[in-house]
Amino acid sequence: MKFIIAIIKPFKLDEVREALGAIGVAGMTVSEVKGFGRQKGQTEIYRGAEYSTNMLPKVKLEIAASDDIAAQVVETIQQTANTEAIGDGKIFVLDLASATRIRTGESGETAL
Amino acid sequence: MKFIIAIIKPFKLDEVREALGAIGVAGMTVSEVKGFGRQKGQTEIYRGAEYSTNMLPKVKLEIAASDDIAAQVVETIQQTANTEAIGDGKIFVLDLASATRIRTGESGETAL
Amino acid sequence: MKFIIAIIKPFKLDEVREALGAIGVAGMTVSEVKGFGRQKGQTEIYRGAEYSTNMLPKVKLEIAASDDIAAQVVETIQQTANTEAIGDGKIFVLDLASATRIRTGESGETAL
Amino acid sequence: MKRSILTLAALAAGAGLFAQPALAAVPDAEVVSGGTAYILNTLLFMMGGFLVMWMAAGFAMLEAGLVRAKNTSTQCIKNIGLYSIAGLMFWVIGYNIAYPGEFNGFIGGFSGIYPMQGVGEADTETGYSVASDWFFQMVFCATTASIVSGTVAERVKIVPFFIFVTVLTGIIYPVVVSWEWGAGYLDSEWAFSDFAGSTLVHSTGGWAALMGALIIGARLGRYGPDGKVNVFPGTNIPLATLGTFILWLGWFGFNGASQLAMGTVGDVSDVSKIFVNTNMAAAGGVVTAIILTQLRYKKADVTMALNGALAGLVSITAEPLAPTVGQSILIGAIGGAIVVFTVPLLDKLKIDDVVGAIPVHLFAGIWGTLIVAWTAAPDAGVTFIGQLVGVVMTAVWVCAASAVVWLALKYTIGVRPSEEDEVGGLDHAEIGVEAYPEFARTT
Amino acid sequence: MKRSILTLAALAAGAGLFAQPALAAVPDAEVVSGGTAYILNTLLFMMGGFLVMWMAAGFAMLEAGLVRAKNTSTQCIKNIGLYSIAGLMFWVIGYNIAYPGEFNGFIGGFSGIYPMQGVGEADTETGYSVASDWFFQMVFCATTASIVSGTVAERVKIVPFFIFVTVLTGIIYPVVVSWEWGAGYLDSEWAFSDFAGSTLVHSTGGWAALMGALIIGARLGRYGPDGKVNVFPGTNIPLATLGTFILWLGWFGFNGASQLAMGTVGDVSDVSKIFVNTNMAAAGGVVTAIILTQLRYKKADVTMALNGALAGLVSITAEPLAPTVGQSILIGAIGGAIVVFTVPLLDKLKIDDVVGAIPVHLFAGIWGTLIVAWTAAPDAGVTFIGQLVGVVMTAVWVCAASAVVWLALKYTIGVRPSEEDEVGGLDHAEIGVEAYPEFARTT
Amino acid sequence: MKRSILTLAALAAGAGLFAQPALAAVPDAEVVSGGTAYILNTLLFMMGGFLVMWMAAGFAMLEAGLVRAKNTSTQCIKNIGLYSIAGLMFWVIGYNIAYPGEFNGFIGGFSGIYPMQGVGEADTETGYSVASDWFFQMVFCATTASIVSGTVAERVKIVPFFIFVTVLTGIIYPVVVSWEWGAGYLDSEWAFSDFAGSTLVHSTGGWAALMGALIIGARLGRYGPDGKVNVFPGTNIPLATLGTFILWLGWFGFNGASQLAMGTVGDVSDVSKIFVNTNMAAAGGVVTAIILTQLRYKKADVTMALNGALAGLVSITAEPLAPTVGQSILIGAIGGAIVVFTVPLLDKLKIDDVVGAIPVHLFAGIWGTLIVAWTAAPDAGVTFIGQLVGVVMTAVWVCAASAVVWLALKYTIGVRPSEEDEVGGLDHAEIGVEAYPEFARTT
Ligand SMILES: Nc1ncnc2c1ncn2[C@@H]1O[C@H](COP(=O)(O)OP(=O)(O)O)[C@@H](O)[C@H]1O
Ligand SMILES: Nc1ncnc2c1ncn2[C@@H]1O[C@H](COP(=O)(O)OP(=O)(O)O)[C@@H](O)[C@H]1O
Ligand SMILES: Nc1ncnc2c1ncn2[C@@H]1O[C@H](COP(=O)(O)OP(=O)(O)O)[C@@H](O)[C@H]1O
Repeated sequence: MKFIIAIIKPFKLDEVREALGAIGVAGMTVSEVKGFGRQKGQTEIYRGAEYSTNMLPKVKLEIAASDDIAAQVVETIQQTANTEAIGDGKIFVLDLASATRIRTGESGETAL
Repeated sequence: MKFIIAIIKPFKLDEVREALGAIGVAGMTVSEVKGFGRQKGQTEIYRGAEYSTNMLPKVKLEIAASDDIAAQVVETIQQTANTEAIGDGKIFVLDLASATRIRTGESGETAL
Repeated sequence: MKFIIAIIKPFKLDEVREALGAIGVAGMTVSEVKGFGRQKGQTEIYRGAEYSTNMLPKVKLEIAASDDIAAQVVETIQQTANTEAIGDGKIFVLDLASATRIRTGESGETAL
Repeated sequence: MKRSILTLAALAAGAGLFAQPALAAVPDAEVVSGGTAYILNTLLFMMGGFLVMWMAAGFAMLEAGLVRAKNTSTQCIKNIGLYSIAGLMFWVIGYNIAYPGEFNGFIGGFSGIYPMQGVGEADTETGYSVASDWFFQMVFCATTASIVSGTVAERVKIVPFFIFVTVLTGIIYPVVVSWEWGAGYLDSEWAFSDFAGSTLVHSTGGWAALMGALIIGARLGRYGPDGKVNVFPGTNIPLATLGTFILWLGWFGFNGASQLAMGTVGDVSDVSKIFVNTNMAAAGGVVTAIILTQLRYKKADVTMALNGALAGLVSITAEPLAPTVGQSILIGAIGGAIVVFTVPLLDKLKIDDVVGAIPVHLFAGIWGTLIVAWTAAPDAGVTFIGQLVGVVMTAVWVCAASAVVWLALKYTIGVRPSEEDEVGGLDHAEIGVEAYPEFARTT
Repeated sequence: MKRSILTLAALAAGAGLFAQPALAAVPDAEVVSGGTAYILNTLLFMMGGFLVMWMAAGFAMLEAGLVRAKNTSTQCIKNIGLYSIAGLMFWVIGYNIAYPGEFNGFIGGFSGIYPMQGVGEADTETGYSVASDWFFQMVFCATTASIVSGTVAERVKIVPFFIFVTVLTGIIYPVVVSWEWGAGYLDSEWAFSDFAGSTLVHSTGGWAALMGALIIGARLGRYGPDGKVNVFPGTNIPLATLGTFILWLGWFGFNGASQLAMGTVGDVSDVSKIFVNTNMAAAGGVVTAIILTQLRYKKADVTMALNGALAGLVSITAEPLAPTVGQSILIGAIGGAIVVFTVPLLDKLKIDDVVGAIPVHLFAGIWGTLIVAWTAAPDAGVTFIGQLVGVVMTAVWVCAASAVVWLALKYTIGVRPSEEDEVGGLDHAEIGVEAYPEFARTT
Repeated sequence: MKRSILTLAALAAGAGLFAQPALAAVPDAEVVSGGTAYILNTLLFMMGGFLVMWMAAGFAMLEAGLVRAKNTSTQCIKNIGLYSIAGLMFWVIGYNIAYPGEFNGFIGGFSGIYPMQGVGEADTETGYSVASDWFFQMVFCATTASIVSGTVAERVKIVPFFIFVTVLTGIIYPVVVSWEWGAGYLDSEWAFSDFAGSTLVHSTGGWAALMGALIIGARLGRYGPDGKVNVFPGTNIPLATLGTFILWLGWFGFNGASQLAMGTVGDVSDVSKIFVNTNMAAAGGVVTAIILTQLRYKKADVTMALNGALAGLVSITAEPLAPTVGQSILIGAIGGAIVVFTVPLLDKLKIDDVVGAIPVHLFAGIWGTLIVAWTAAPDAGVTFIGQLVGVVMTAVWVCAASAVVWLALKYTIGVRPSEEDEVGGLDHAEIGVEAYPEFARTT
């Protein structure tokens, strides 16, 4: 199993979730994060003083997926979240040693 | 060492933390996330328009644990966070390559 | 590649980010978390009732790094975030199976 | 009914008595000297004026609470800006258009800047200080503009918005006022009756807002394909609640001081009756909105309750004095019901009204204006047709004029921000100051 | 002291002068004509009325700030709803019960709907417009209900809450009022004195709240086993601060206009003295609460400072005119101290009062009422026993009646939401609108 | 100009008429009886008083909105505490120093506690209730203190802050007032003119704030090495907007009631003229600030628009009656411009003013005071030099006295929290109550 972490632009969330639903991903966990990368924040003025917000709002998805579909998940995210603009984000894949469903206690791929 | 990620219902947090404390888990990191899964959000009405909040508030725990107690940590969470209702959450276990305590620089299991 | 997760004190964020920039880390993802550990929260009084805030605000950094610089990243964080006070935080390193840049679809170390 | 140029009959009753004590026509308990009446009339305008000025804050809070966080700073600056512009424009040109004196009944009074009184001067012939009257009239003008800002929130750049407000408060609104309170066509030909402005103020704002909503279009992503309505919940409900309470409070000034006089026992009694009716209409609107949403959706939608209060207030505004308490409650209750049913209706029509200003100010305003035909004193000569003519004339003029301005802006400097700016929020694009920079936001 | 039916003595002094200038008893500097006095009295009621109406917003903000985010929309709708219901019920039945005219001294006045005055009518015999009086009395009724909503927040469904408010404002409160301001038993038999309502309004609300807290029980998880108190911090302190300032402002109307007249130089002077005393009692409450929490806990608890202000205000409300400034400060300061000591006490007793309304309105209300025995003018005939009788009678009636209503609700439609709904927040379960949907919340 | 001891000339005109109807000098339309004038004057003070009291809430909200979340509860308690302390101190000692009667022109009036009037007493010789006057003067004193709290926010412990306020409101401010409104040196020797307190209130607060900012130093990390300014954005912009609207509303009382009388037709007319001018100056300030920031930074900074409104208000405060409307707009507009240019200037000088109180209250206050030399009535004898002397004397005294107090505090109990406490936020360290405990905060 794989543990996939994707950092995407916030406004792409709904689209990505629907695309993933279409390929059979039944669950995911989402959180709000701030990203720091090549994309530079805007320079803002507050009361006459300039400042740059170099941390940009991003959304992080965490998806546990079976080895079978992991590649497809990555591809789907990469294509759906892509705007061809800098700052579109990253997808990281880690190995997942085990998964457990709290409600039933079952583990392994059936827990996903 | 293992890196355990658990997604649970928010109101179970205190209970789980106490149960983990009882089996010797000294630390953990908690964050607020939104979950998407089998459990469906409520259908709400706002100004006459229906909408469903399919992202439900969940809490994510991250716990680095030695291999010895990792299984026990998973079991404890599974049992304490269980309400037997859909949406109780998941526990994911990843391999942890190394851990370092910032204050002392020490690493390995003593850093946990 | 490594996936480095660091929990640090919030006010150290800027310093750490600058130090990492200096050693060539081009990106990272930051989120706000609550930490539970050896450091105990303050005991507060609210309307005559005592309560302890045992969850302390921390910042979590997630950094995907090539194997080459991973050790240096850990060391830099450990040194910069260190205040020699309890609660300075932890650095966890996990193996990263793959990384993809959404914008270009390229993967591997060039995606970081 | 004319407004602003107070007839001095009542006043004379009190003051005259002093001059000719021999007459003894006024019972002791009703004696008020001329100077005292002047002071009390002026005081009514000043109190009414500051209460209505306070409504500007009410609109600001209501709207700031109902937009999304990323557009909140923009909504704040729009509201303080529009109130300021309204004041300036009403002085430069608006007041003279609204109260032109002798004119053709349709438009007049382009005599320019309004001359305020000098120090120590008192216009005892009008029976009140002209500056107090001007102040009171000016805050009504600002209210009209506030209505628009709520409907078109989250998708209009500030510069075109402020330009629209400039025209609205300098010309569009004053022309409507001149027809009725300025003793023009509607007043003289139709005995049209609009005590405190259900049509003149609220519908005018509502029509201007409607044209804005139509010409500017809905917020990005608001209406999906197959009739799907995407909900963008308001970001701060207590703020919206506060705004509503502020408006409710301000409305005592809005309606009460529209009696235009409290220098006689009769006038002050009427003002207090207006207070009661105004309050009860709002209460009727709230209770109706709560009951209807509870029955219809099994939940009591707080934003509808707030809109219900305002709809009740708008409904009673055209005639807050004549109705009995029971009638007032009913009028307000129907206003509340109108809101509950028309808010979703607008969504069906894909008319995107962020705060519900069109149901509240336009629909309830029309309702309140028409019902005057039944509640007005029989001898007032108010007819349903007369009321309808007033509603329609206002609609035609305000829609036409507003459309011209919105379209002109659209095809010159542009009204909407770029898609990216709209998605990122106007606060980033236009103001540079986030409303709540420290609070993490959910996706 | 009777209220509402103003004695005309003072008025006559001024007006009479005019009628019989020959008397020349009133010095020039005190001459006020009858009509002028009527207007000024009416104006006092209207100003007092809108200031007290504004307190409804104050309670809404205070409570919205002190509940948890998940119950904030509910608290908003409860507050705007209760204010509306209070107005309707006080008209349908409440006012006539409160001011029954001739009656048995305990309960009367079931003559139904209150007839408001007609257009242009002025009741010059009473010396003020009856509509203004009704309005002023009505907002007091609403205040009583506001007090309850704070205490029982976060765990009462809206329908039973609104039903309770209906009975409270229609019957329970008006009966108490009839005993004293309606010239009933307490007024005639005991010379009980409660100038602006420390007992009639504040304690009545407080007792009703206390019964609610007892019968409904504490919020889930509020009190752990071994006496552990779990703290649920208020979600928005600036909002609670705003609410307190609004209440403070409104209190000038609450106490000041309870003078019931400003048509004579003496009356208006007394109103201004009341302003001063009211303000200073609040100041005393704030400073005391800050000092005591700073000394006791090494931190100055802002919520206690806010409660301190309100306790000071409640304490002075029973007699804001007679005390010297120094006495007023002291009375308010003791009110502030009462809050600091009794808030934790209620927690020990597992009585869960979300906003501290019981310490503020009930305990400080009793304190304020009893101390009148010392501060009242010697010739007023106020006795400690008389004051105590008033306090006890109010307690017995309000507790009994409230308990009946709360229990009836509990065993019929139910008062509390399900555990799941309470944990998830009433905003989800009952309103469907989150108060702050965009802000990520900490666990 | 003297203040507080109203000259009775105007009053007598009306009242006298009654006494000697034979004179018949006053036209009917201006007749006001003595008692009526007394009541109306008193009423003006009471209304002005509660409007200015409400400004305390405005400052609280403005400041709570512009500090960071971690210091918001502290800012709330500071504001409610300072208002309370101001009331107490102005009674114990302040009023008598401010209005010492016969004195050396520089300092006097140490006769202790102010005796308020008794029940039913009316000081008909002064022409208004002394309690109403005291109340009105007291809220001005509180305003001065509010100004300071904004500048030195986020880095002053509450105990030293409250001690500073005690001295400021008990001594420093009253001394300044005595020179002018108390008929001292500035009034008698220089014909210095400051109608409602651009210098006496606003600059006094501003100088005290400036000394605080200098002596206490900037917030940790605010100014980086090489002139880098680190921005700490305000946490809640709608709250700051609300605060500004509250202040704007309150200012009608601040300036309007500073006419000190509305018992004649002339006076009430002047009050209404003041309303207009006050409003228009604020509007000028807002529009200017929006235009300038838009031109200069391509974005319209909402916090500057808010500051612009306040700067406009402060600018017109020294003379809100004499200018024409056009002049008022201009005076306010220049006030707004001052803010836009001096806010960044202070940052260059590393003077850390959290809410912009120094530009708004001090710089615009000086501007407003000096311009009176041109706008005042020619026969008023106001000179530029006289105005300058007033500004400079106030500067010297307030700076010196404030510096002594701040320094004494700094070297005894300490003014600043520890670095750790400042970084963690004063709410944790000093209050123990987070302002927004449930909202996750971004880093
Ligand atoms: N090495 C990294 N580790 C973790 N997150 C990263 C890393 N680099 C980038 N990110 C995340 O991806 C986001 C986008 O990266 P950025 O470099 O701005 O653009 P792009 O994805 O187009 O290369 C960043 O805002 C950050 O959240
Ligand atoms: N494949 C997944 N990857 C990551 N998180 C998941 C996944 N599936 C579910 N979750 C998380 O677990 C939560 C509960 O899952 P859900 O399917 O609703 O119920 P249950 O846990 O009872 O099967 C979700 O809200 C989501 O946060
Ligand atoms: N076992 C763990 N797993 C995950 N996070 C941990 C663990 N132990 C500690 N942490 C995180 O590290 C932070 C600091 O740990 P703490 O024990 O308080 O001090 P120190 O880092 O000095 O040992 C905690 O607040 C928590 O966020």
